[in-house]
Amino acid sequence: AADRVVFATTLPQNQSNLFWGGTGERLPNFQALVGHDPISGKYDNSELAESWSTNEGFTEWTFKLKPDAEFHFGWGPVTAADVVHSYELTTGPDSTINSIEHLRAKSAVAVDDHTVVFTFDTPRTNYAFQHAGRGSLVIYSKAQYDAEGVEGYNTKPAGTSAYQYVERVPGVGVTFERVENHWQGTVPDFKELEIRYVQEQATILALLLSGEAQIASIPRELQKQALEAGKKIISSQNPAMATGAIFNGMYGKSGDPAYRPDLPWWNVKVREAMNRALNREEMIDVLYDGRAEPTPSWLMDSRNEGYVPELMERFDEMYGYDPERARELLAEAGYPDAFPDPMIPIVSSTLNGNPEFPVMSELLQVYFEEIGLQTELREMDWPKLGALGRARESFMISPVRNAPLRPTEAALVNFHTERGTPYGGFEDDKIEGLADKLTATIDPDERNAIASEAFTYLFEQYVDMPLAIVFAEVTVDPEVVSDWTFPGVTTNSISHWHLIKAAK
Amino acid sequence: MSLFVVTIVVFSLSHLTGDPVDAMLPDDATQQQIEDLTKHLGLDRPYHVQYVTFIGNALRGDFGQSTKWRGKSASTVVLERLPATLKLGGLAILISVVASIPLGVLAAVYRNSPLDRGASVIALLGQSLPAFWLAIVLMWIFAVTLGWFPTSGLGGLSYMILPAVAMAWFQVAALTRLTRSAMLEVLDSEYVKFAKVKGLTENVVIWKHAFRNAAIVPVTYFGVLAGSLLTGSVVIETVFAWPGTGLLALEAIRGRDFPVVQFVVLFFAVFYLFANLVIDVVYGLIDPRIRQD
Amino acid sequence: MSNEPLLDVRNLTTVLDLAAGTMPVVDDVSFTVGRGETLGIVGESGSGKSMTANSIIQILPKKIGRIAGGKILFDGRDLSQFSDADLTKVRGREIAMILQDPHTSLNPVYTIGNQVIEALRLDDPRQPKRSLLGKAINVLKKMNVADAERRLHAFPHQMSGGMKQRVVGAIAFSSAPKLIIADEPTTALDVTIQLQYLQLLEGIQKNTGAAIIFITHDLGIVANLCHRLAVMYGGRIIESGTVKDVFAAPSHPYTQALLRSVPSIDTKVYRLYAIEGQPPPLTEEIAGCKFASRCPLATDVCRSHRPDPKPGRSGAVSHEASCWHLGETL
Amino acid sequence: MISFLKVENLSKHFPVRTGIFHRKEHIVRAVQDVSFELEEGQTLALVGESGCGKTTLAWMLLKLIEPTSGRFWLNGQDVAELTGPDLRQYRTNVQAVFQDPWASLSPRMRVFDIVAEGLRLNDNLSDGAMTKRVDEALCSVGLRPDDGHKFPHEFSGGQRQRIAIASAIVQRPKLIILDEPVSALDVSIRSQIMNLFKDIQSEFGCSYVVVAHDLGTTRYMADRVAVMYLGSLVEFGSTDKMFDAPEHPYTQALLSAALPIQKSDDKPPIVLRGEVPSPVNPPSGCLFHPRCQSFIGDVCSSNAPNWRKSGSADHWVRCHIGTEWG
Amino acid sequence: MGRTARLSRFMLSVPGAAFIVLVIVLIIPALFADLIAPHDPYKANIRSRLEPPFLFGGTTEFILGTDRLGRDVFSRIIHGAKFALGISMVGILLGAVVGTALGLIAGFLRGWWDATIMRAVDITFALPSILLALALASVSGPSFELVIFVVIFVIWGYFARQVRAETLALRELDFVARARVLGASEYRIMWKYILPNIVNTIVVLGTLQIGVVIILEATLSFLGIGIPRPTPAWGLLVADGRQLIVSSWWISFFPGLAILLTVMSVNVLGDALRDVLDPKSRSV
Ligand SMILES: Nc1ncnc2c1ncn2[C@@H]1O[C@H](COP(=O)(O)OP(=O)(O)OP(=O)(O)O)[C@@H](O)[C@H]1O
Ligand SMILES: Nc1ncnc2c1ncn2[C@@H]1O[C@H](COP(=O)(O)OP(=O)(O)OP(=O)(O)O)[C@@H](O)[C@H]1O
Ligand SMILES: [Mg+2]
Ligand SMILES: [Mg+2]
Repeated sequence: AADRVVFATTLPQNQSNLFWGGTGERLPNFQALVGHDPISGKYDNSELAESWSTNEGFTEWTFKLKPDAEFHFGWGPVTAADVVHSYELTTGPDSTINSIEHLRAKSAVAVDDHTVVFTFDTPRTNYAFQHAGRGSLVIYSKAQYDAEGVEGYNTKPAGTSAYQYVERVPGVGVTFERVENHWQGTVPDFKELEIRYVQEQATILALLLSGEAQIASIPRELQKQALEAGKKIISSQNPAMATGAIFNGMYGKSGDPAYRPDLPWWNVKVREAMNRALNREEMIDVLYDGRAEPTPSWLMDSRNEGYVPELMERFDEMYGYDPERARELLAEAGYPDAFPDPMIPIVSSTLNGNPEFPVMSELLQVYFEEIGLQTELREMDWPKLGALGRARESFMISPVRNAPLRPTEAALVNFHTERGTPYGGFEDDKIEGLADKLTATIDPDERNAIASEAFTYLFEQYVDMPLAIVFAEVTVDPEVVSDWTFPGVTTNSISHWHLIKAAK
Repeated sequence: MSLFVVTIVVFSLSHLTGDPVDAMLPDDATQQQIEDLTKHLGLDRPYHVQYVTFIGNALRGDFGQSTKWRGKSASTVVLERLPATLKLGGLAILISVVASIPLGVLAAVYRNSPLDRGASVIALLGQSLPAFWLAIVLMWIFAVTLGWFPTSGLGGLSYMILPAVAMAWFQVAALTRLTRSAMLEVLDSEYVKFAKVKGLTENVVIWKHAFRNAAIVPVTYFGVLAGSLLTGSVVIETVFAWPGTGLLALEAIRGRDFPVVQFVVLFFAVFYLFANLVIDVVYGLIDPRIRQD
Repeated sequence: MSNEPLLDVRNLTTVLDLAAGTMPVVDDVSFTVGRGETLGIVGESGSGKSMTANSIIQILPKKIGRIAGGKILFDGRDLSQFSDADLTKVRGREIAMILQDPHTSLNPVYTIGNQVIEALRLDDPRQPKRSLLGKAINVLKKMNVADAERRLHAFPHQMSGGMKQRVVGAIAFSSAPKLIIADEPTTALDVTIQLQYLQLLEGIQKNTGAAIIFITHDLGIVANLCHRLAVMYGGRIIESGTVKDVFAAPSHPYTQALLRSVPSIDTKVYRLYAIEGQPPPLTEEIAGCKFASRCPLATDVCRSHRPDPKPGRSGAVSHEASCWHLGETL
Repeated sequence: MISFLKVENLSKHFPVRTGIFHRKEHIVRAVQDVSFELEEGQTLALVGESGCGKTTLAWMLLKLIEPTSGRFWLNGQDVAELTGPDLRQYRTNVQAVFQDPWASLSPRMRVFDIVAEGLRLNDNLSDGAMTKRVDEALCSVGLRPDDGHKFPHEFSGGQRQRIAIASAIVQRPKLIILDEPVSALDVSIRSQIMNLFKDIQSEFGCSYVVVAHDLGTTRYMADRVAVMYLGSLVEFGSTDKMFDAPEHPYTQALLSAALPIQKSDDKPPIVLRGEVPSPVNPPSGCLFHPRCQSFIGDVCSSNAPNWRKSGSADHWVRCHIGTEWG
Repeated sequence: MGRTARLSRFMLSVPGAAFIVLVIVLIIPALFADLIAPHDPYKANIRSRLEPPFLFGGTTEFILGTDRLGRDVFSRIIHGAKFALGISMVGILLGAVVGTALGLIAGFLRGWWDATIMRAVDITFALPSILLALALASVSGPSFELVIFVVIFVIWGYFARQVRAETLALRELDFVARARVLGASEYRIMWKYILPNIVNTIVVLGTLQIGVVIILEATLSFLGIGIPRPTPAWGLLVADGRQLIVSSWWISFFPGLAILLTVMSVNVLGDALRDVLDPKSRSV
């Protein structure tokens, strides 16, 4: 069985080989233009682009392809036409992929066989991210499409990585095999790789413990049981996500019809009180078995623009666990008597890959009640939450996660402006102004300053309840898998399949 | 007529239960993206137009493209998964029948004996344990701890045994009770008495005369059985990662893949109604009183 | 040997073990049936007629019913000592039984032919069914089943009650039994059909020489069909004798009352004799005569002591009645 | 003089559907052109074999089912046209006792309520008056007023039939329809109940229409007898005449099939051929001809006989024998 | 036999034992949860999370251990009884009322009513209720109302069918004819003659449905569409602990046991009740 490795994970949102069919995981057989360093997570040219460059105004991005890249199954070399073709598919009308607006360009043109140029109206300082990171463009073969149409992608899509597609069994999983003589010379340890999709966490654990799967993505709660059975945990090299809870529904831009200042959490004292009600150490213990690092902001990351290291130092003083102070703050704010509806709805929702969300909601409730807040737990599915956000009706508090490698600009725009917001987090004129300014600015230092100002402002306003930076983790059977180096910064935080190392 | 109402229910499902667009789009979708997709899916037309289109297409077996399983029609997605459910359901029915019919018959014949009491304990346990709980426990005991069977997934007989047993569990209980009480009633009848005084041996009396008549009751239960196996498949398939229609339905609903949800629900309903039709025919075969003209 | 009765039931007691206690449904009953003889058993509903019959052939309610005492000597063998397997050999072959309700006596899901042939194959179940078709038609014809060939393929629900009862009879007589127990075979039939049936029964009995135990409510049938008569009350036989003797000189007050309470069709009466009250429930333990509570002649001794059978008022040898007041008339 | 109860050409046809998909429709001629008259205080017996339409006829008289055609009058009033208070009056005037004492009393009602139901529905009585009437009725049938508090299951079959009778007589009806009121009872109980009916008749002067297939009961209870065969009357007349000199071959066979305890003569009984034909497919001509022991030829199988008056004033037969045809 | 003798005999019988179990597991906790439960069922105590039960290395403070938030499993089970009892009572009551009313109408009035109502029953049986519930819950979110709705949806048909069947049989009985002879209206006949005679059936069916409903609720909770958190409903407790079934088995084992015991006793009692009230009918 050393020839074969099975990775068991929860059901993905997108169960097709068509990457643009949903916010999804990138299958191991595909590559994008930009790669990541397995250890640092930095962009590198380990995938299809040899190099990339931009003009001064960041309105034109040029990608040069590696000339020797080859599609599987003999579909020929990778050319600029394949990139343009893939770009068109991915940004088509039926695309339901995340952040598609950030990928979309004014034009995408193949200048020659190995050069593609993307042009924009406005500066795009972070455009390389769209070709890596949350990986929004994977390269399909145009030749295959021309010959077989989309059906060909469905049955046997050709990619370019060291694993090639074998088959997908509906509802079960997808199998890949090692490419012999891969164009990059990559030789994965395992001849066969299977990704097995399983709905129930307990079942995933069972698969791992019974030896039917050798790698499993299971919540930290269950890892203990796996460890006891001699399994091993492998962490990503970098943090994979930041988690916290956010105050939804603060539509504070002047003139916004959705403005609702009567919400208890419009009062900054209440927000501070709620933040101070949380015993973050305990929460990290419960939710992540202690294996996560506290963060002062769930959007800010040291690898991104605008990082303000001081926030971490001020964190304890401003956000530290202090129920006493929290109660005082509430009293000062006049809670509950001064509020027309002092009830605070906490939404508990399940999102695949985030098993801790419901527990987090319950924890929030516990801490809030401790300081005398009236709360109400509501269960809701994720789409509903998104719909409420889009309708600007999301008046509640909910757990949230964010991949820290999302560039600062995208993060700020998404969560704190009217422009790209499903969440309806905190918005006001000031933050909106800063975000607009950031978009318009191209000078790196200036950008950094604007972003820092934004983060500091958000921090001081207590606009959310940051909790922790979490690493991606997989549990492996050490008798089969000895190691796996992955940066933890891609689509589902897991990548670099070819680096799964066999034991012995 | 029933079908017509079912189609309405199925159709309204998509409108009662919120916008599929919500589920398909990423968290940060733009207004433009929403409108495009809505149009793309034809969701911007009035309900009755959508319904007529729906029925028209449904009659041609076309339920539209799955929104979650890109590039496949809803019917393909469902039918692809159907064999798995049918296999599992079939095995579960087989287990239910093989286990419960003899048990029920013998319990009735040896009424109040230890066997009868054993049967009623089994029936009681069967009706008192939630299936998902049993499923998890079976998996832990027989797959993880003892390693006798694979824990989950699609595969041959060994893969099917645990889920089928978990699925059949309740049905064994129900069928045992049903068979037993039907047998008791029949054993009390004059014709069984007459068969006995005719000088027939106990075996002939029980199996030829009593059972054939008592079987009518469990047979009528098969409609319910077929229906509840499909519904039960949601839970069992979830736990055992068995890629059947139940698991599919769950995923489809979570992902608001309405073409698929509609097809599954309609399919389940039609299946149930059809199963009952078949049962009516079988009923006629067993009981000549029904097939008289 | 041939003087010996075909069936000699001695002190038969059958009890039912019910939740409420043990109930003697047949209480120390003795009677005989000679070869070729017809014995009528009459009595109220619940008086234990069927239980007596069922005890003989031993088809008592499973687990509840058991023979608690007495002997059932059939052709010299004590059936009460027989194993199940031995009984199976007696049933249907030497003793046949016809049940009350023709509509429910035949299995609704099998054809008449199937059920007749099944009985014909008892001795050799391997005999092919085809070879028995002719025989099956024969036995049906003997019971005057019209159109026998076609009826073989009919299901019970496609036939009338009278016809079904004939099929039941055909099955019962197919093995030339020595004894036929008929438990109210005509109660469910119309009078004109009943008459047809009784005639048929009489004819066949004459031909085969079978003895019959005929259980009925109808004293008219007993008068016309039976040689001898046993009257049951509360699980006991309170009077027995030849039909002629008993009808001419009913000795037990119950028998007397019964005969007088039946309206005649020949003469107009203006007032019927009415036996007041109800039979006591069998669960009630009664030390004395069971009829005492309804009997106008009852005295203390009736209520406290059980009367033994004594010669009846006809003076005939076989005429017996169990009453403390045999000398008195109602 | 208006007769008390006059029935004219009453018929009832039931449509029945058979076949797996209920597509075949047949007509069951349960009652066909039945006419008779009854005087006040008298008892009419309907006799005939099972399925000949006795119950159907009785139910039409009770207005439980509507006749397909034909009419009947009670005290000169056309019953079909009764509405409102008149219908209510009819309901109090006409009562019934059914065959099965186990099925004819609601197990969930106390005896008192069962008996009082008619008074509640049709009379406006004070509680006291109602209790008095119910107690009287219970006493009339030989039960104690105390029994009113009990439930039906606490009584035996005979006693239940008494309760049913009490509830039928509590409104002092003029006509009581008895549908086989004693056939479900034990022989030793029957005579009690039959005597009770007679007592009630002499006490209240009501009339009975009694359905019976036991001829002894008929002779004992009835002043007049109507013999039914396959939905039609075949002979009608006074009881004594009918029993002593039956004219219709069917009546003769019926009487001879009833086995008497003491045979008065040695005439062999008349054994009819065949079975009762189905009312869905009645024979042509005289309905009885396929089984008739006195079959006299084509006339029987092709012509339906008409009513013919026999000897005495009030005896009617429907048979070709004795007519100019025969 | 005296009253006390009868009572003690009942208590020693199987149904008697079932009754006692039911009282201990369901009724008393449901009625006196606040008095019995040693802890607040909602109160988390992170420091004592995942404590094992008393006999398995834990302390007497948490005799059945604690869950992942440190809530006392025992107290949660006790409080859960309220919901088990409440949901089954309300659901069954409503389901029985709807089913009985429609079954009565169908069986008594026949014709168009009968056809329509029985069609409706067919449809509710044909539609996969769990899937419908899932679909509804995906929008409205799980709620008590939804659970009750599903319960009614699932069980009313059984009541309707059974009641109709009995009504059909009862309406042919002579006492109904007699009521008509007396001039009783159709409404009165349904209400005073038919209904009282099917009450037993309804009670028996209702009792037997308690188990069905509790299991249904548990299944819905398992799928995440049952009673919303943090309510300590049994099904939710089992569902919550299912992932930790190996390491912290007590979280879902004891609520599962409570379900098992309750459903078992209810079924035993239902059977016993049927034997007493309605000896002829058979059950599923
Ligand atoms: N299975 C049983 N369980 C309990 N009691 C029974 C059972 N079978 C018969 N009995 C009782 O046994 C007694 C005798 O019944 P049996 O059937 O012999 O009466 P019967 O004289 O044949 O009455 P009928 O004329 O009504 O057929 C009755 O009181 C009856 O209630
Ligand atoms: N509702 C009905 N629908 C169809 N056919 C019916 C209906 N009621 C009665 N019949 C038929 O009408 C005929 C007469 O029935 P009815 O009950 O009046 O007979 P009966 O003389 O009272 O018989 P019994 O002596 O068995 O009570 C029978 O063939 C019966 O099957
Ligand atoms: Mg009997
Ligand atoms: Mg009748």
